[in-house]
Amino acid sequence: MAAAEQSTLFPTEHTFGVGELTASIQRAVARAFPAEVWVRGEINGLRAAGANGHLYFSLCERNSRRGPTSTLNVALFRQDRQRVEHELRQWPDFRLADGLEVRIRGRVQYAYGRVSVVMSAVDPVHTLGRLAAARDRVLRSLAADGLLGANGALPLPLVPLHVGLVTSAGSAACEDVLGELAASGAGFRVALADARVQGTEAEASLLRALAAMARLRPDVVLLVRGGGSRTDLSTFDGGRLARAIAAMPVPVLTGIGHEIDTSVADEVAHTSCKTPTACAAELVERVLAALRRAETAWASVADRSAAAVAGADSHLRRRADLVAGRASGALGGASGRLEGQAGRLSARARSGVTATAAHLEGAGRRLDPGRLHGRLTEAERTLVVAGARSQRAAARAAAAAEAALELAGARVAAADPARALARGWSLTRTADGRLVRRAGDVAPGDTLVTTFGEGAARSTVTATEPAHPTPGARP
Amino acid sequence: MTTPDPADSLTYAGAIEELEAILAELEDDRLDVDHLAERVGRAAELIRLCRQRIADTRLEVERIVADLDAPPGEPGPSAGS
Amino acid sequence: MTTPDPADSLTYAGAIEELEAILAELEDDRLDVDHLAERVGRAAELIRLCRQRIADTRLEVERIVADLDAPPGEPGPSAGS
Amino acid sequence: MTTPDPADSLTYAGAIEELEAILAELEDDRLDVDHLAERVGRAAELIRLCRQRIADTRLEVERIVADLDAPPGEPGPSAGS
Amino acid sequence: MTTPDPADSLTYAGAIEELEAILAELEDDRLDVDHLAERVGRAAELIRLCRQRIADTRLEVERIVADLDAPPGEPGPSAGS
Amino acid sequence: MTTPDPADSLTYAGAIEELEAILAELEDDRLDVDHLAERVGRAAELIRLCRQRIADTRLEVERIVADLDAPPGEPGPSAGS
Amino acid sequence: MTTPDPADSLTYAGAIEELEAILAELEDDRLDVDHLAERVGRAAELIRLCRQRIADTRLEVERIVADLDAPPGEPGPSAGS
Repeated sequence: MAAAEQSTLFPTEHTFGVGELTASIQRAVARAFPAEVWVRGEINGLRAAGANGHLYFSLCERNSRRGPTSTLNVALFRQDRQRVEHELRQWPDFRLADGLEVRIRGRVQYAYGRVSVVMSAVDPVHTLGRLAAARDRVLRSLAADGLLGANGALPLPLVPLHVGLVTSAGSAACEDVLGELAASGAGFRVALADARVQGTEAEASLLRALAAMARLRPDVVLLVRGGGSRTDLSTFDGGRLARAIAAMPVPVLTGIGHEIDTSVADEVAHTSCKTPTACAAELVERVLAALRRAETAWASVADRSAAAVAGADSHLRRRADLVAGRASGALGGASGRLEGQAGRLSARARSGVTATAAHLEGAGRRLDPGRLHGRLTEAERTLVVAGARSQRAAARAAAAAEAALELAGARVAAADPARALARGWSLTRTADGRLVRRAGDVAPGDTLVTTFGEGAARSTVTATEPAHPTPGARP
Repeated sequence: MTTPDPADSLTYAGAIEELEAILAELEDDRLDVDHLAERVGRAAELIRLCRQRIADTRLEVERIVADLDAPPGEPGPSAGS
Repeated sequence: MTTPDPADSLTYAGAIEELEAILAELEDDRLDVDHLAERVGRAAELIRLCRQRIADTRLEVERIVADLDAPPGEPGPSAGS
Repeated sequence: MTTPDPADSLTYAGAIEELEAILAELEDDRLDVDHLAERVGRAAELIRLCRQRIADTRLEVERIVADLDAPPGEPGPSAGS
Repeated sequence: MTTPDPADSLTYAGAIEELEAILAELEDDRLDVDHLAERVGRAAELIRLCRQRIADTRLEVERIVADLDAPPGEPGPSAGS
Repeated sequence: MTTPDPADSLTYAGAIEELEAILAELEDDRLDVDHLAERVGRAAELIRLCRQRIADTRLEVERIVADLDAPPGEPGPSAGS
Repeated sequence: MTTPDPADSLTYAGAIEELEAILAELEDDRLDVDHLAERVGRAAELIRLCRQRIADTRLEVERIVADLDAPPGEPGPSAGS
């Protein structure tokens, strides 16, 4: 700007009146830029439309982060603005915002001492495409460094009551979060780090806030910003912020923009919620869930203990019934066994008597008259034999006696003198009957009577002779 | 049978013994004729005695056994003896 | 055959023992005709005695068993004995 | 059959044991008729005793169970025993 | 045969004895013929007697045995003797 | 049946264990009648003890739950205990 | 927050865990009546602790002033407050 002012100091010969020159510049500019042109640059110094409905900002081109090097004033007058805004309705991700590179069409004009562009249209595709490309680059770089899931890997405490809140203090998003947390009734403690969430200072401010949170180490950090266009939220696509989030020692929950936005910060955060309220609601829900879990457990403990008591009671009742039943069963069993024994006793006593009686009758049958008769018949037979024996013996004895008698008879017969007479021997006697044995027994003249086997003869001795022994003369 | 008195006083066993002795005598040939008939007669008497005894015993046994087989509780024919 | 007094004092077991001894005797080959009838008579007496004992026992057992089968708590006919 | 005193001092188990012993005796083939009635009588007495025991125990158990079913805190009829 | 009387009074044993004595005498040489004849006569008489006795005894035995074989209870033919 | 002292020193678990043991005993056929009533009595005593324990525990649990549901900051009736 | 020392030394998560362990015990039927009241008492104490931790306070907001002038990433002096 300073150079531009100097350049107007050189002409000296002809000196324009201001109006003349101004008009001349106006004509020159008009000639140089007879039609509207497209120009691209970063929006800077965008202010909300004033009462007249006109919108002013400047476009600049940066060579470094230290600041713009070229700027161009842009005016969007009310009618154009309304038209542009109407056209942009189909591009909800797009909104004019500081720091956003845009491609706009307008008429170059010189007015009020400045060259400015009266904007008539904007090319949202240009901006969004660049943003998308930049965002992709960052995401690839984070992925390459393994940072995308780093924060998400941190455990979110069961009861994240100590909350680090990084946002623009007093913003609607901030109030939404605090309101949601307060409404929960849970005892949240919020450490609020104010940060710019938009514009060129936003990134540095957010990085400082995150650094402070990293030192504080709350249970969780909420990084929230109210709704806006993608272009409003381009800060949250930045690589430095993403890396800072990835490096946070506590889980970072993001609630950036409105529902359809997904920034790089969302991608790298532990959890991304659609809105700040949703982010706070997530925490509230987590805490309340933990409380519900405890309450549920407690309710179950209460129910279960009541049930346990009831269960013990009914178990005990069943035991009592079992005691009664089993005792009765045992008695029934004992009674059954006893009656069985009684039955055995009856049966056995009767069968024992019967068996004994049968045994006795068996013994009685051994007293067999037939057999005894047989034995007696045998004895009778022995008697018959004895009779026969005696008969035989008697016969034999008689025969023997007879035989002996025959023998004696024979001997008697042998001695009978009649037998000698029969053989021829004879007997001589004297007349007086004396037996004459020798010659000397008689004298001549004696009368002799001689007996023969048959008959006898009388004779007289005439002579005697002396004895001459002769054999066989003896008898 | 003819001289019941001495026979009755004899036991069957004694009778058999005497009978055996007589048989032994008879079979021994020492017996003279004078006693032969008498011995044989004695043997016959003993045999007859024994037969009688057997017959008596047979009757007695039959009676006893019959009594035993009679229905119990109803005295047999000899229960009163 | 009928000398009840000593028989009564006999046990059944003693009676059976004596009966068995008599039966063994009777089955012995040495038949003693003199004592046969007396032995048979004794055996019959023993049998009769044993029968009586068995009958008595049977009655007694039946009575006991009937008592046992009587409804409990109601004394049987012999409960008072 | 009726000597209650020694029976009363018997345990149920003892009574059953004696009963089984008698049953075993009765199942022995050498049944002693002399003692049969006496043994059967003893067994019947034991059975009667055991029946009584069972009945008494049943009553006792029923009383205990009834006490148990009585409303708690209100002593059963036997609580004072 | 001729003098039955004295013979009848003789026992068979006495007769045999006398016969034996006569036989011994007969063998004595000193016996003269007269005595011899007389002795022989006596011996013959004795022998005759004995024969008679034997015959009688045989008859008697047969009669006894026949009596024995007669049906018991029916007196034999000599029952009346 | 009423000997509270030893019962009081029993834990509920111990009482239940003993009760189960008694139930097992009751199922066993070898439990004789002599001990049945005694066992059932002991079981009844244990059941009564357990009932008391259950009632006490029920009250205690109810009190704890009621205390908790009382308005916070305002101590329940037993909070001072 | 008002209470007790032992409760304070417990983390909320530890309290929930212990509470759930008690529940598991109860659901496992391992808990007998003897310990029931004691466990329920402990559970009550734990739930009381949880309630206090979560519900007993209002929202507290503390403002952290990050030093806007400090270079990003370098801790500001007020970060520790």
